[in-house]
Order: sequence, then structure tokens, then C-alpha cells
Amino acid sequence: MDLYSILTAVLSATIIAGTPILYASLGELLTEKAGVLNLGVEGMMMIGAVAGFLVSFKTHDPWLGIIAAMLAGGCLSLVHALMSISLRVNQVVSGLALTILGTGLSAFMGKPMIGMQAPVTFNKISIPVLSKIPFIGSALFQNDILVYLSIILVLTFWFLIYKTKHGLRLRAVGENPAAADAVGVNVFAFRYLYVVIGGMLAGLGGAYLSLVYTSTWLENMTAGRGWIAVALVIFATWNPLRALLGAYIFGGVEASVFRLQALNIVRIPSFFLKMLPYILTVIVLYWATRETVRKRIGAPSALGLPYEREER
Amino acid sequence: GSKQTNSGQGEKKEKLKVAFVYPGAKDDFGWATTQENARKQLMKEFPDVQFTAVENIPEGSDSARTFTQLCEQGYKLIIASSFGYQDAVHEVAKKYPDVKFIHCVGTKTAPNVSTYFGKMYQLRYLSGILAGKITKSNIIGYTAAYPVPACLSGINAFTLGVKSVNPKAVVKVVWTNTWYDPAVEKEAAKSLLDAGADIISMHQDTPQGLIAAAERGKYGIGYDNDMTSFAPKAAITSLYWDWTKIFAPEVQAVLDGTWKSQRIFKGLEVPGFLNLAPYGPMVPEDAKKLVEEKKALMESQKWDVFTGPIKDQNGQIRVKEGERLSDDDIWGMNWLVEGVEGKLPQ
Amino acid sequence: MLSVFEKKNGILRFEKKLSISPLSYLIVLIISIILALAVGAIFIRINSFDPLEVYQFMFESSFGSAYGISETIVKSIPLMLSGLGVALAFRMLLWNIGAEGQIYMGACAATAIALYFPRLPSGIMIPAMLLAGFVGGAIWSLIPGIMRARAGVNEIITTLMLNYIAILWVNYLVFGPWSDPASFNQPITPKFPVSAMLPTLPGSRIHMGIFLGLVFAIVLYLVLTRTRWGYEIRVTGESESAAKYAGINIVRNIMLVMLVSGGLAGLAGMAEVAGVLGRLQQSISPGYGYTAILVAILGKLNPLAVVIVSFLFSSLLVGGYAAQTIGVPAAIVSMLQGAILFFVLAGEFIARFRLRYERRGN
Amino acid sequence: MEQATVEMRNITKRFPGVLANERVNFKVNAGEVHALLGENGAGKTTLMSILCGLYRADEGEIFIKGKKVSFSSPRDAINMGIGMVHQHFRLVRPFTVAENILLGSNDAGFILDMDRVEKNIKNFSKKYGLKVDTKAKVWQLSIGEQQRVEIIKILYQGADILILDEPTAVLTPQEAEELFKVLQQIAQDGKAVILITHKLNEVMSVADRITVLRNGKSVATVEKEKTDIHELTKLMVGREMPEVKKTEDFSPGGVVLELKNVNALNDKGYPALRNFSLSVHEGEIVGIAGVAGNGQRELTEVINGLRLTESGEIFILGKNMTNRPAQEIIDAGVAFIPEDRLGMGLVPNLNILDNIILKSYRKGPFLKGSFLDWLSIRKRAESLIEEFEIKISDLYCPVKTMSGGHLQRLLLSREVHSSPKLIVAVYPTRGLDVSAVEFIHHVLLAQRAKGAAILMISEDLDEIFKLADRIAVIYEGRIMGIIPAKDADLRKIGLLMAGVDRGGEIAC
Ligand SMILES: Nc1ncnc2c1ncn2[C@@H]1O[C@H](COP(=O)(O)OP(=O)(O)OP(=O)(O)O)[C@@H](O)[C@H]1O
Ligand SMILES: Nc1ncnc2c1ncn2[C@@H]1O[C@H](COP(=O)(O)OP(=O)(O)OP(=O)(O)O)[C@@H](O)[C@H]1O
Ligand SMILES: [Mg+2]
Ligand SMILES: [Mg+2]
Repeated sequence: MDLYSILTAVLSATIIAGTPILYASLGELLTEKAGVLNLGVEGMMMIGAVAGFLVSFKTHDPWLGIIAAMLAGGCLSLVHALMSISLRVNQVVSGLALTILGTGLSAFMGKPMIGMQAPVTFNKISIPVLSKIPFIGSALFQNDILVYLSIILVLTFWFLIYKTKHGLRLRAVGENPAAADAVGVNVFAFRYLYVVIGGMLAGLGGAYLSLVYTSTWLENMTAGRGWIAVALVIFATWNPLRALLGAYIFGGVEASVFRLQALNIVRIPSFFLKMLPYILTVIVLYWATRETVRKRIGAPSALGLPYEREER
Repeated sequence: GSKQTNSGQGEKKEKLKVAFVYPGAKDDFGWATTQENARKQLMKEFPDVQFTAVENIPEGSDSARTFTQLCEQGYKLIIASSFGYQDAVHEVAKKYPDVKFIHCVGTKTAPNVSTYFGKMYQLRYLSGILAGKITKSNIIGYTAAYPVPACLSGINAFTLGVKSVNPKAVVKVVWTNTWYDPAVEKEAAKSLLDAGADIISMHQDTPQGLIAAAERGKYGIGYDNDMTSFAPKAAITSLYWDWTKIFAPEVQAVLDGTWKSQRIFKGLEVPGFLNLAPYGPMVPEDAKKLVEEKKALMESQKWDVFTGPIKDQNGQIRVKEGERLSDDDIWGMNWLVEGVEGKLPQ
Repeated sequence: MLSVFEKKNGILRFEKKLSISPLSYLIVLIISIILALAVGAIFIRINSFDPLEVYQFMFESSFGSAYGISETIVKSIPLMLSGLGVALAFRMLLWNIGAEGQIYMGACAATAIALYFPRLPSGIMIPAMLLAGFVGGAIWSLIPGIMRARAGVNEIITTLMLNYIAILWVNYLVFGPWSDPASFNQPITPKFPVSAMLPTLPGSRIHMGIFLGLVFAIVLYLVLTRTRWGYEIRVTGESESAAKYAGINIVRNIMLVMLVSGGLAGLAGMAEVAGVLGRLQQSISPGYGYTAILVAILGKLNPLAVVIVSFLFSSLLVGGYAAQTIGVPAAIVSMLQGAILFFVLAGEFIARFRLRYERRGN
Repeated sequence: MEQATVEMRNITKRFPGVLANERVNFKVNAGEVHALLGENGAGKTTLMSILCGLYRADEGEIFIKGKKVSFSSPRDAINMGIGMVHQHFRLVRPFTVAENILLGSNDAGFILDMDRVEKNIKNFSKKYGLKVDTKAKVWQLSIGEQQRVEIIKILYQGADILILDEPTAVLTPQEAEELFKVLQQIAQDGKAVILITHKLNEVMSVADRITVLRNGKSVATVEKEKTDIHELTKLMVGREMPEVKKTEDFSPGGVVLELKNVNALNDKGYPALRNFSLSVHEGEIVGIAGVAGNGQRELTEVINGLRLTESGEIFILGKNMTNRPAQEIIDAGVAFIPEDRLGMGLVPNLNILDNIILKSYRKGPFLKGSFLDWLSIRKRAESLIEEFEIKISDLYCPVKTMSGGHLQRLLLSREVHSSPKLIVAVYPTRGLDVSAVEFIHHVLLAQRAKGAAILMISEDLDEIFKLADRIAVIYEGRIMGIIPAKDADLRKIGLLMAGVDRGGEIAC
């Protein structure tokens, strides 16, 4: 097999592997833009994976599955919103609790689904003309609709955040909620909204894993992708476009792990190859932190801090 | 269920209780499911015996406690379906000498501990013949969980089967380091397809390899259960177990009071234990015939897969001309035959 | 402030207190457990079991017999040790959620001693393994610690990523270089020599690790409340700017605290392999490191409370596994854990309010 | 009689443990500048926060132009034409001026059209003479400029009731005067302007009417023409103001603190101190005057080892202490009363015992081996509480529950107890009431008498004039001039604070 087709195959696998991380990462990014840190991404992805699978298994309609996954992720994130925004619980603690809860709940709900095969899935859609572009065409423009949707969402949210008044307000809520509040922006509504949107996207990312990526459900099937998504937000310096790049980098690594084995390119034990995404996360995080420190690009200033009007 | 004689007589005698213990979910459509199917069948065959399944018992310190609790609850036969239970099984077995244990692929037995596995490698060899005949690219992919003897003997037998009909073909192995992870298994299979494989064989618990092959219009061979329904067009066949054939005599022996500790390592000679699912349409007639021939040889135990000469990956002779590998050597196999592409961790 | 309802001569209102007392926290904890059990009951019902029966069975298996209690204690050891480590780090707002990986690395380092120096007498072997376990876990937490202290890298993510790496590393060892030749590539190391096993209480599996846990809990409690260093940790955890102002070396303390935190988790791993398993194998911890986070939080980061909470949690786990023998899904237990935590978090908030009756017209 | 634009009736507001407003009545008419006068903690900010929808009153009613209203959020108040410039500006620092202004307005549709908005803003700022660079990021602006942005912001929202909370605290006297002109012009436009302050001379120069709050209650509303400073003081304090003591002549000893050409960066990485040189002698108080944000914070941090210098040298008692760790500087006998007493100087969630040893836990009488001796710490705490008259309900409850004045006493007591050689005091009396201020001044003067060198940073020129032996003016991180207190006058200092040097040129 020639290098050319191997590379196209890797590229295509990269996008598939990167998509669930992209959804989750975009969701967390939006949540953090509003000043809330939600470390429960892993849990929300799991609950999304199981809910999506369950519903599409029962209804034979993948779209209903997607909607269910988003609802499930959204509901779980609502718990976090309640905890962190209204009850002003430490957000790290609440997020960790969410992951634990999501893991348990998904395992419970998914019990009867273990080993089942999703009856339906999303078909690949070739975009005319574009999919004929050599090399990248088949990888980029011959995908299922959720891949396109993820890219559309990235662009949409990028536009929303940086080019609209709504986005201006969102950023203000994350940077300085007191300032936003004083000019009549409803800080609580924004925070609730974006925590829930973040949860819905994480749920969607989870559903992509169970419905499209594998068409099955398995306990703990997210395998740390939720945490990688959280790390990616830092790498992305809170910019959706860079999150896209980051997610595909990770997709690429994931896609390469077995291909390096299969092609006998590197002769290191498979256990070490499997460590790659995690090692890369640490390295990327280290690099991104230094970069953001050097360039003084920070997290939204109010990230992780609860807001209360009558607090001094 | 024709042979149960004991159960009716002694009213005073307690009902026999048998427990199956699994490290993961019992209905995982993989290894545990093969045991579960047997359990369900046994329930029909032995209506007076209680068969319980206990799932999600980690292989660490929790297993010993679970076994103890089962002993305390009056279970007299415990089927420990994972190698990782070995220490716990032996620890608890010592304390409860009247409880019988049957432990999967264990490396040692005790007066009340048997070990069990089957000669699945025989079917692997047969499916290797099919693959060798069908492949066009002469690259055959094999996803395997861990480099444990069960996997290694399977890979080796498969490769020998392939080579017996197609010396030019190679078998590429990818280690997934998991028994059960759909995403990983699919990714592994895809990477083999990308590397030019046109058939995927697997030693894994999910049908993902088969499904990945089907998506690319290539072929695959299922394992553990009859997985052909997941990809009817792509499935060459599926190699599956029927553990009822092995466990039923054990249960009966306990009822009869004739149970003996032993290493249970049976193959095609036990009718119905190891099975090939119906062939897919791509299987050529001559291959079918060849398979039947070899199968008959193994059923009659006249011939077995690991009959020399066999070289390992380094070209060293492992089995001399005319010799046959002992069950012990197969049970503990830790090398790969010539023609396998892929490495063992050192 | 909310006025609830008004009467002729006064008003009843919710008032916010600034902090909550240990007693009201205890009440919150108990109510939360009850509420969580109630939620769990719904799910048990859905699975068509009788919740009361299941709970009773769980309770009996963990407390109902000497064996049950001893097993509960055995299981509380890793939770206690790693929970103490987590609590220490959280005290300084270092979110070390990598106890799981640190457990694996501690176990791995201790195993190295037992495998490479099998002939050491137990008087040297055990201390050497303890030290190795501590160092193994400590190195694993020090990596994120240094990255956090020197470059401000988010330790939540790095510690977590190192969990996955540690587990794969142990996998590599038990399948590869350390695999027991007698077990044909099965993923276990050879059995430890007897000299490498922690002594146990006669007739039970309770091993020396429990004393380790208790001693460290007391030491840690004294360190935090009585010593200079403990004072520095408390100040830094409460206010980094005040710590800087007081001339506290934060960078050094971050590394030190992470080191000890991981070291304690490493000891938990050591205690598992040398106290219970007798060898290193693939899955030495079914998530102790994650449960330890809950234990630390519910123990309000107080070392003495961690001891109690780890015992309670371990009984929940033991009961949970026992429940599986009667067919109740394992997931119930992790759900109960999550639910308890949420109820406590919410309860703490609610406990901060009190009803007060206020007379009108001063 | 004409309808009052704003009328607040019987407003009551409680905070945990505090009755901030008690049956307050307050009325403002259109076209007037109305001063809200009161001591620190009198409840002025609370009252206005209720008016602008930020806080909710526990009891009472609000009428706007005769209509009864009830605000559940600032949005509601904005819709009624109420806008407030808060004491701590509420601006999003990484945003541009235009973005900040746009944030609250209903102007512009869904998609941002910054060009158009910027044009609108420019028209607006021309009308009121409030010059701003719309494209500049807020963090790049001086405090005075930020205030202008705040004012434009609320005008842009269409407010016709403007509230300004202590706007002059951050301005030079000259800037304050300019601001007053703008405010008067706004009032002439028919809008109502409410000015919160506790500075009497300001009230007399700009207000039309004055409402005085004391202890959360409204004590009187008077017309400026019919009152004088004396009466207002009495209304505000409830008693006669004490006479300001003049400092006795001093005979400075050796140099304790010396800074030579120090350069340092701020958090954003821009120069905050530029070739800063200054020395403070034994028994001398040097006051640093300047508008907040001109490098004061960086100066104190550099001296106390909390920020690295880029270049230059710092000597303490003749020893080079440049870029030494904070610990060594503490050990050298430097006491530091930081600006943020609860955030930096004290640990809010720890108790008084823990806080007492913050600087001395490392050695000395409190340490036995490596164990802390809580008994002697307790004794020390009790003696300090007595000596400094610190009010605290319980030795073991967190210090965050103490009032501002007593927090400052606690902090000060700890810092001076070690007989420091040098005291760096930042805004030592900010937010405190008269008696607390007096007490703290007394302590500082006593330390001076004992031979301590004191570097005092204050935004209150009166305080500086009262205490300092020499006054140094800081502007954009440079010393504009150092003047012996007896030669200083308000106008001169004001000009220096604005960056106008003696030659009349703008320093850059
Ligand atoms: N958010 C709050 N929480 C608790 N107490 C508060 C809060 N805001 C104000 N207070 C208390 O209410 C009282 C009135 O405070 P307020 O800020 O209104 O006074 P002020 O007149 O504006 O004083 P200053 O001149 O210092 O600004 C004070 O005792 C203060 O401590
Ligand atoms: N954030 C807060 N939460 C709860 N109670 C507070 C808070 N701030 C202040 N208090 C309480 O309110 C009372 C008044 O506090 P404040 O800081 O306004 O004092 P003050 O009136 O300014 O007095 P001082 O003259 O000491 O400055 C104090 O007794 C304090 O315990
Ligand atoms: Mg005050
Ligand atoms: Mg105020």
C-alpha cells in the first residue's frame, strides 16, 4: 500500500477521531467563556453516549438519539449550573462530582445495551466537487453529517462570540460579571445558558462516539476524551477555531496509534503507543500554558468564580 | 437434560448452587456471553440446580471477598471466568475444600480447583485456510487483545493455516491491549485495512473488526460468538464456543460426587464444543473441502495444528519435523510463528 | 435576604451565616446519605429489586459479621491513604486528581524492590518497599507539581493524564519485562517472597497498612494544626496573596505538598500489592484514587475525618460488591457516591442559612 | 410643586449583621446636582445600589417621575433612565472603550458594527467634552479616562438620572474640577445628577442640594445656599470634628530605605516604575501623593520583595535588598500595610490567632522546635486586642467577620508590634470612619517618634498633609517632585499629580 493512500486514510481517521473531542471541547469553551469551569465533561460525554445510543436503539432514529444525548448532557450540566451558579459550590469540586455521577449513571442506564449494535447510523455524505479534490477531498468532504455540523458549529460560535453583540455580552460575563450585571446583562441567564449548551455539546460528542464512531456502547467508553477536551480549551486559548485545530491534532494522534503498529513503522511496545494521546496532552498543555503566559492571553478573568450581586 | 439422576432423591440434600463470576458485564457479547449462553442452557438441562451469574467483580482484592461470600452462601461450584482471579481462587479454595472451582486458563490446579480452556486454535487454523484462499492482497489483519497464550496460539494456528494454502501471504498483528473496547478495536481494524489487509481476523470480544471490514467492502472472521449477523456480507465465518458441552459434565460430576480436579483443555473431539458459523458467499468450494478434511483429522485426534516443522519469527525451529507440541506447551505458548508481522512486548 | 412570612409583630426570615459548625455539617452529611439512598432506592426499584432488602443485605455484608467488618477495614486502607494525600493537596487548592495513577506507580516501585531483591530479610524489605512506594507515587505527583509550580500548568489535567499513563505502564510491565515466567505471559508478576508481605492481623486480611493510615492521619493532623509547615499550607490554601505577603515560598510548598500527596497515594498502592495481592497485576485498583477524591471532600479535608469517611465509603463499596452477588448492578454504588456528594454540597449551602424571627420596631 | 424625578421612601436594607439603610428617605429633582453625603459606612453606596437595581431593598418604595417602580435587576433601572458610575469601575478591561459602551446599550443590531458605534460615541463625547479614544483597550487607560468611559457609557444608555459614587477619590484636584463642570452641564441638560461623597469642599462647590446619611439613616436634606461646612460636618458625624493635629518638627536620622533608579513592570508587562529614586530616613514619614494606578502598587511590591525589578537597586538599612525574597525583607524589619487588607494582609477564613502570626510564625517566641506554641500566641493575641482595642466576638471565628476598621487595627497591631525599622503603609485609613482614622494616625505618629521610617501612600491629600514630613508625587511611575510638607500647597501638588512639572510641561 502506498504512502499516498495511507496518508489520506490517516487524515480521514483523524477527522472522525477528532470530532467527539471537538464537540466536547467547543462545549467546554463556551461554558468557560461565560466564566464557569465545568470539569464534568467526561461525565456528560458518557451520559450523552449512553442516552444517544439508548434512544436511537429503541426508536431506530439516529436523530432522536442525538437529541436525547444533548438533552441528557444538558440535564447533567444543569446540575452543575445549579451547584456552581446558584449554590456557589466550588466549581472544581462540583465538576468532579459530575464526572463521578455521570460515570455511574451511564453505566447504570447502559447496562442492557452492552454489546448491542446500533441499528442505524449516519451515512457518509459526499459533497459534490469538493470531495473530488485530491488527497484532502475524500477525507474532508466525505463524512457523516455530524462532522459537517461540528465544523459549522465551530464557525457559527466563532462568529457569535467575536462578531455579535450577544457574543460581546457573553465575553463580558466571563471577564467581569459585575460590569456586565451593572449594564443590565443577565449574568445568571448567560451562565446557565452556556453551561447547558456546553453540556449539550459534550453529550453530542459522547453520542458521536457511541452512535457513529463505534455504533456500540460501553462503560467508560470516553476513555479520558472529556479531560483531553478540557485541556484543549487552554490550548485553544478560548478560541473556537483553534479548538478545531487542537481536536484534529488529537484525532491524528489517536488515528496514528494503531497505524504505526500496523505499518511496523516504529518498533515500540503497543502500550507505549497507547500512551501517546495522554503524553501529548501534557506536553501540549505545558506548551500552551507557557505560550499564553508569554503572550498574556488569559482565561476569562472570572473563570471559576461565582458571582453574587450583593457580595462585596 | 437426560442424565440428572441424583437431584430427585435426597430431600434432605440441599439444592446445588453454581455461580459464574465475571470481571465485566455478563452480556458483553464477548467472552462472558459465551459463558452466559452456557449458563442459560445449563439451567434448562439441570432444572434442580441453581445457576447464578455475578458480574463486574474486579480482579484485584475484591474477588477474594466475593468468592468467600459465595462459599458462605452455599455455592458448591464456582466458575471463575477470568485468569486474573487465580490468586483469589486458590486462596479461597484452600479455606473451603468442599467448594469446587473451575478457573479460566489458570496456570495451576489444586485438589478443588480445575482450570479450563479450549483448543480454539484448531478453528483458527481452519479459518486461516479460508483466509489464505480468499485474500487477494496477501495481507491478512489480525487484531489481538494481549500477548497471552490464548491469543498467541490463535495467531500462530491461524498463520499456519494461511501459509498452508498461501505461502506468500502474511498476517499482520495489531495489539489493542483491551479485551473489550469497541472504539479501539474498530480503530485497530481500520488501521490494518489501511495497511492493505483485505481480511480481518480477531481475538477480541466485540464485532468491531468485522464491522470495520464490512464498511470497507472487505472480509472478516468473527470470534467468541456467532457474529456473522453483524455483517452478513463480510463475514467469512465466525468461530464460536458452546461451553455447555464442557460445563455440563462438570456439574453432573459434582452432583454425582465424582468431580475431580483436572486441566480441561478440549477441542474438536468434543462434538459441538467448537463451531464454525455458516460460511459467507465468498468462500470458495475448494477451501470448504480442505477445511472439512483438516477438521476430520483433528476430530479424530490423528493430527493437530502444531505439528512440526514449525519455525518462529526468528527462523528458529520450535517444533521439529514430525513432532507435535504438547498441551502444556500450547497452554503456555509465548512465541510467534514465522509469517506473523507484529511483535511481542519484551 | 428573603422574608418568609410576616406576622403582626414580627417577621421570620432566612439569614445567612458566615460559616457552618461541625455539628451542622454532620447533620448535613447524614441527611445527604439518607437522601442519596432514597434516590438509589428508586433505581433499585426500577431494576425490580426491593430497595430495603438490598440495603439491608449491603449493610449486613459490610458490618454484619466479623469477616464483613474486617473486609471493610481492608478496603478502607487504600482509600484512607490516598484520601489523606488528596486532602493534603486540596488544602492548598492543588487539585491532585491523579491519586489513581500515583497508586499504580507506588505499587510498581514497591514491586520492583520485591522482584529485584527477593532475598532481603523482611526487616529491610518492608521499609524499603514502603520507601519505594512512597517515592513512586511522589515522583508521579511531582511531575505535575513542578509543572504547576514553575510554569503554572493546570495540575487537574496533568495529574489525570498521568493516571492513564501509569496504568498503561504497569500493563506493559506485567505483560512484558515483569511477567511471571511460570504464568505464560499472563499479566501478573511472580508472587512476592513472604518477606515482602505486610504482616496481617491473625485470621483476617487486615494488614499493617491500617496502622500506616491511622498514623499518617494523626501525623498529618498534627502537621497541619501544629507546625510551621502546616501553617504555611493552610495560609497558602486560603489566600495565595497573603502567603506571598507573608514571605511563604509558594513554589517550594506546591512541590512539597504534591510530593507528599502523591507519596501517600503511592503508599496506598504499595499496601495493596504487599498487603493484599502479593504481586503486581493488571488491575490493582478499581478506582480507589477517584473515590479518594470523594473521601477527601466529604471529610472536609480534615485528616481525622478522612479516616472515618474512608471507612464509611469502604463499607458502601463492600456492600455494593456484595449486592452484585444478588444481581444488583454495580453502577448503583458509583451513583450513590455521586449522589451523596451532590447532596452534601447542596446541603452545606442550605445549612448556611438559618431561620430567624425578628421583632418589629426595635 | 414639581414632581421629584427620584423619590425613595422608607428604604431599609440589611446585610448579615448590619443594618445598612434604615427607613431612608431621599428625593432628587431633575436639573440638579444632588450630593449624598455621609461618613464611611453610612450606607450611601447601598442606597444607590438599590436605586440602580443592583440590590433589592428589604422594605420601602421607589418612585421614578412619580411612578412606583420595583427593580429586579439593573436592566429595569436602566430602562427607567437610571445609570450609575460605581466606586470600583465596572468595565471589562480587555475590551475596547467602544465595546464597553456598547455592552449595555440597545444600540446596534445583532451583528457588531463597531465603526458606526464608534462614530456615535464620538459625537456624544464631543457634546459633553468627554474625550476618549474609542479604540483603546480599557486596561490601557488611566483611571481618569476610565471614569470618562463610565460616564459616557451611562449617558449612551440614555440615562437621565446619573449616580456617581465617590468619583473624585481617583482624580487630581484639577481633574475633579473638570468633572464637576461636566456634571453641571449634564444637569443643565435637565438630567438629575447624584454625587456620592464625603468631602465637604466638593459638596460646597458643585451641589445644589445635599442629603446627609448617618449610620444608615437619612438625617437631613438641605440646600447648599442655606448651609455651611460646619453644619454639614455636624450632620454627618453627629458631633464636632476633632482638630487636626500638626506634626511636630522632626530630626531625621540615617537612611533606612533607599531606591536608586528602580524600573519595574506591571502585571501586563508594561513599565510601571521608571527610574524611581527615593529615600526615607529614620523618624520620617514620606507621603506618596498621586492618582491611583500610577505605580504605587508596584512600588510597594518592589520594596517588599513581591515583584522583581527590571533594573535599579533597593537598599534597606544600607544592605542591598534588590530582588531578595519577601521573607528576607520581613526579617530585615520591614512592616507592610497593604492596600488590600483582607485580600493580602490578612487571611479572611482563618481566625485571629492564625492571622497574628502571619509574619512571625517562622521564628521567635511562637515556635518551639518546629511546633507552634498556641498558648503564647493566644496570649499575644489577647494583649494586642486589649492594647489596640480590637473588637472581635470570638478568638476562633474567621477574621472576615470583623468590620473594616477593626481589621485595620488588627493588621496594624501585628505589623507594628515587631518594632519595625521601616513601615510601608498603603491607604492606611481608606474606608474607615473618623475615630478609626484618628487611632491609626496616632499609631503611625507614635512609630515615627520611636524612630521608624514610614513610607505612606495615600490618595487622601489631607492625610498626607497632616502626617507627612516630605511629600513625593508620583506620576506614571516617576517621581515628579519631592517637597517638604511645610512648603507644599494643594495646587502645586495637584499639578504634579497630573503630570505637569514645574516648568509647566507635560511629563511623558
Ligand atoms: N454587600 C454587602 N454585604 C455586607 N455588608 C455590606 C455590603 N455592602 C455594604 N455593607 C455594609 O453596609 C454598610 C453601609 O455600606 P455602604 O457601602 O453603603 O457605605 P458607604 O456610605 O457607601 O461607605 P463608603 O464611604 O465607605 O463607601 C456598611 O456597614 C457595610 O459594611
Ligand atoms: N461581607 C460581610 N459579611 C458579613 N458581615 C459583614 C461583612 N462585612 C461586614 N460585616 C459586618 O458588618 C459590620 C460592619 O462592617 P463594616 O466593615 O461596614 O464596618 P464599619 O461600619 O465600616 O466599621 P468600621 O468603623 O470598623 O470601619 C461588622 O461588624 C462586620 O462584622
Ligand atoms: Mg467601613
Ligand atoms: Mg460607598
